[in-house]
Amino acid sequence: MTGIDRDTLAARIARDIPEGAVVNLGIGAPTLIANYLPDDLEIILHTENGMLGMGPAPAPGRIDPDLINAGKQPVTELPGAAYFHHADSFGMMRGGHLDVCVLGAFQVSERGDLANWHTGAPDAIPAVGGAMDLAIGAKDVYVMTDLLTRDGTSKLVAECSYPLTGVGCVSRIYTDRAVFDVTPDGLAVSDVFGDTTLDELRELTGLTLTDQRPEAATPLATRHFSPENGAGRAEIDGSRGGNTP
Amino acid sequence: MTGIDRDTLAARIARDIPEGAVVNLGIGAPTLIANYLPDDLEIILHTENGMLGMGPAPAPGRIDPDLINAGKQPVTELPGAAYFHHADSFGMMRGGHLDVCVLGAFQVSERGDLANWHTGAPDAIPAVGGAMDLAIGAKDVYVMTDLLTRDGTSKLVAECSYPLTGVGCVSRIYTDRAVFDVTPDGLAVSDVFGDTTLDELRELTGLTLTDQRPEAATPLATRHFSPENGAGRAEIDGSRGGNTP
Amino acid sequence: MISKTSAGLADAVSDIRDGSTVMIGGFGRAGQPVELIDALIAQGATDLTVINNNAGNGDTGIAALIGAGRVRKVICSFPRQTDSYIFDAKYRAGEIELELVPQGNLAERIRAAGAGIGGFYTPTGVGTLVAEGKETRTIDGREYLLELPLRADVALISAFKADRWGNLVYRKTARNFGPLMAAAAATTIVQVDEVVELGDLDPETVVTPGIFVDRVVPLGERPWLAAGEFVGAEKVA
Amino acid sequence: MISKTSAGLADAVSDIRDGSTVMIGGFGRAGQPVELIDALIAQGATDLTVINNNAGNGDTGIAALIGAGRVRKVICSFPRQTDSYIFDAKYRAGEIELELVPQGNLAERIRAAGAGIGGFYTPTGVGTLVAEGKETRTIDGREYLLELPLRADVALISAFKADRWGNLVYRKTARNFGPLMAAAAATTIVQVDEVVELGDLDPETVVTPGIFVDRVVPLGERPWLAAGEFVGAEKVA
Repeated sequence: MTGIDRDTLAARIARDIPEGAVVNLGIGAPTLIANYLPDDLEIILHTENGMLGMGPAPAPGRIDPDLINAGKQPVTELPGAAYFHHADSFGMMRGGHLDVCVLGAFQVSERGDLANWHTGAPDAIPAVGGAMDLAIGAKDVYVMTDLLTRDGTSKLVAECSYPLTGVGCVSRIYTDRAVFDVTPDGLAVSDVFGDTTLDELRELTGLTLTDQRPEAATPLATRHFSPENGAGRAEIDGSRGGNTP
Repeated sequence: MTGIDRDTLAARIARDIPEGAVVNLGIGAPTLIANYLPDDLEIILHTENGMLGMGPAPAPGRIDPDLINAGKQPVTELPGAAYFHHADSFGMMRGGHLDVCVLGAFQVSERGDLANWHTGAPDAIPAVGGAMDLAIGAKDVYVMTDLLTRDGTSKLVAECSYPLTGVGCVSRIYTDRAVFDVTPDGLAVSDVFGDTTLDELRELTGLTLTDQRPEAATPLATRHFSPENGAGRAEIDGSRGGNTP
Repeated sequence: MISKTSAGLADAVSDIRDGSTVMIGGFGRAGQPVELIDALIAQGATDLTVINNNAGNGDTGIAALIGAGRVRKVICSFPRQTDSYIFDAKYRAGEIELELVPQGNLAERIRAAGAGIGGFYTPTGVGTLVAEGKETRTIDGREYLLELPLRADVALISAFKADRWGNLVYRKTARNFGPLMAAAAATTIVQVDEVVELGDLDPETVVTPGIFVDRVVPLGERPWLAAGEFVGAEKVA
Repeated sequence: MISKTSAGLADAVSDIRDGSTVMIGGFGRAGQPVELIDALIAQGATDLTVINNNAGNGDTGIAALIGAGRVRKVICSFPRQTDSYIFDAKYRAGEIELELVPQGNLAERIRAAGAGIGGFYTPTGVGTLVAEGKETRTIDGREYLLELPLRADVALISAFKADRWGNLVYRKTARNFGPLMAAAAATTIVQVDEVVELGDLDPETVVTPGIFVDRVVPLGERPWLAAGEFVGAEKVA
C-alpha cells in the first residue's frame, strides 16, 4: 500500500482537531472531515456565508433553501449556532479568530504559499470566492490533498507555478502519503502512511524534507491549542490573536 | 423684543423637520427640540450610543439603567426602535444616513466650520465624545445657539479661533436672533426673529450677510427632503447618499 | 405616518435608470431577490453594473437579467459555478465585463461604502493576482492591500420580515450580503415575506434598521414555511 | 463539552498581567462590567492601559480602578464628565496619560482590530486637533485620516445572557462597545445575568457569537429585572 484513501485521510485530519476548536472546512474533499469528527466532542463548524454551529446535511424533505453552506449545499443548524452577515463572517476569518481551516490545493510551496483557485489557463473564467480569505483566515491553515497530480507531478513544490491564493499561509499539509509541517527550514514530515519512506517522498517532491516523525529524533511540534484547557481557559498572551501560528 | 428664547427656537427648528426624517439631537439645548416635534408626525430619533426610535424620558420609577441616551440620561424605546453596537451606530452617521443632526456651538465660521468641543484653554481636559462624528454625520448639520456669547461677541465668525470640530460641515445655523444658511457665498439670512434687522446682524457679526428671507427677492432654498414624498419614495439619485447637501 | 411599503414589485423598481450600479443580495440562490429581479427585467433598465457574490444560477434571477442582455459588468467573487452557463457564455463571447473581488474584500468594500470609510487595508489577496495595480502597505509588520468602497445606486435585497419603518429581519444564511448592501446603496428596495405591525419586531433583534431601507414589497409566505416556521422543502430553491 | 463558564469573578480575571491593555465595555454606566472591574482591582494587576468610551463615573468601576492607581493610560473619547472627578484629579496631577479618540473612530479602530483590518481612512477629525501627526489622503474628492486598529490583551464586558459556548445577547443601549471589544481582545471575559442552556438563545438573535468569547461569569438577575422583564428602577445605575 502506497498511501491512504481520501476518507482515511479525512479521519486522520479529524483526529487532530481538538474539542472546542472552531473550524472551517473548505469546499470539496475537506468537507469529508465533518463525517469523522467524533460525536462526543464539540467542534464548531464555521461556514463563511454567515454561520457558526453548522450541522450535517438535512433529511430528505427537510431541505431549507435559506440554510446552505459555502458550497451552496443544504445544511442544518445545531444548538448553539449563530447567524451573521458576510462582513462579520469574513472579519472573523481575517481577524484570526478561527482555529483551523482546511483547504484543498493545486500546489503548496515549501514556504507555505498556497495555490488553489486558478490554474492560470488562458480560457478559464477566474473565480476566487472566499479562497483568499480562507487562506489567511485561521490560526492554522491545513491543506488536504493528494501528494501527486493525476499526471504524477508533486503538488508540493519549491515555488508555486499557478497563481497564488495566499503567501506563506499554510501551516500543515495532509496528503495521501504523508503529513508535512511548514517550518522556517522548509517542510518537515511528521507522519507517513502505508509503506511510504522519507527517501521516496524526497524523490517524488524534489524537496529537502526534514524528519519530524515522533519516532525520529525531533519531537512533533507541540500543539498550541490544548483540548484539556478548553477555549475558556485560553492563555492571555494571544491564543486567539493573529493569523500566524 | 430682540430675539426669541431657547424653547421658542427649539420649536422653530422642530417645525423644519419633516415627517420620516431620522434625526440626532446633540447634548444640551438641541435635546429641547424633541419636546416640540409634533405628535402626529413620525420623526425617528437616533442616539449615537446605539439606538433608533428613541422615546422621551421614562416615568418616575421606570428608569431602565440599560436604556440611556448619548447624554447618559434615561430614555424610552418606541415601537419600531432598533438597537445596534457602536460601530454600526457611527457607521450610520459617517455614512451619511442621518437626515438631520442638530448641535450646539462655540463658534461657526461663514464657511460652515464648527467649533463646539474645546475652548483650547490650557487647563481644560479635552473631551470630544461623538462631536466630530456628529459634525460630519448627517445630510444636514444644523447648529442651535445664541448668536452672541455671554460677553456679547458673535459666535458667527469669519474664522473660528477655537479648535475645530469639523470643517465646512454646517448647513444651517439657528440662533435666537435669526436663521442663517451656509452657502458658497457665505451666510444667508433666511429668517429673523423679533425686531432684529439685517443691518443689526451685520454689525453684530461683522460678516457680509445676504438676504434670503422669503419676503426678499431670493426665495428660500428649496428643501431636498419632502415630507409628502416620504422616505419610501426618495428619488434614486442620492437623497440618502453622501454627507453634503 | 411613515410607510415604506411599495404598491408592488413594478412600482418599487420603476425609477431604476439605464447605466445604474445595482447591488443584488444573495449567496447563490439563498437570499437572492428573484421577484425584484424579474420586475427589473420587465422594467427594462439596461447597461447595468451588477454587484453580487456570484454571476447567476440556472436561468432565473441574476442569470435571467444577464441573459436578457441588461448587464454590462459584473463585480463578484465567484462567477464560475456549475450552473452559471448564461454568464459563462456571455463572458467567453466578450459581451460582459468582470471585476473579480475576493469574497471578504467584496463584503468589506460594501460595508465601507455604507459606513463612510474612505478605504481600508486588507491582508486578503496580498501577493496574488488580485493585488495587481493596488497599493500595498506594511503596517505593524504585516503587508496589506488598499481597497476602496463599493457603492451602488440601488440595492435589491431579500429579507424575511419588515415593518413599515423598513426595519428588517432575515432568515438563516439568507442574511449574507443583505445588511451590507442595504447601507451601501442610495436607494434600497427589499422584498420580504411579510410586513408586520410596527412594534412586532423586537428592537433587540432587528438586523437592518429602517434607516437603510427605502421601499419594501411583501410577497407572501414562501411554500416551505407555514406561519413563519420551516416545514420542509425538496430542494434548494 | 465546551464550557466557557468561569468558577467565579476572581478566577475569571486571575491571569491578567501588569502592563496589560484592557478594553472595558460600557458607555457611562450602561454596560460597564463593574463586578469584573472590582475583581480586577482585588487581583492587583497594575500599570494598565484602559480603553473605554469614558474615564470613569463616580467612585465605582473604572473610576475605582483609576483611583486605586492601577491605570497608566486611558484611551477614550470623553473623559470629562460631571462625575469623572477621580480621573480629573489624576490627570491634572500628571499621574495618568490620556489618548483622546473621537467616539466613532474609537469604535471603528476597535472593530478593525477584531476584523483583521490593518487601517482605515475616516472623515472624522479631518482638519481638527485630532488629525495632528496623522496621515491624510483625498479619496474620491473627500479628505480622510488614516486610523489604525486598537487591540487589547483582555476585554472585560457585560452582556445580558450567554450560553456555554459563549454566545451573547445584550440589553438595549448596554450593548454599545461590547460586541466590538469582544472581537478585538486576545482574551474576552464577560459578566452576564444568566448562562442559559445551549440552544436557548435563538441563533438569529445572537449578537456576539461565542468564537469571540473566552470566559463567562453569571452574576444573577439585576434588581430592576424580574424573569428577564424590566420592572423599573429609581435611577441610572
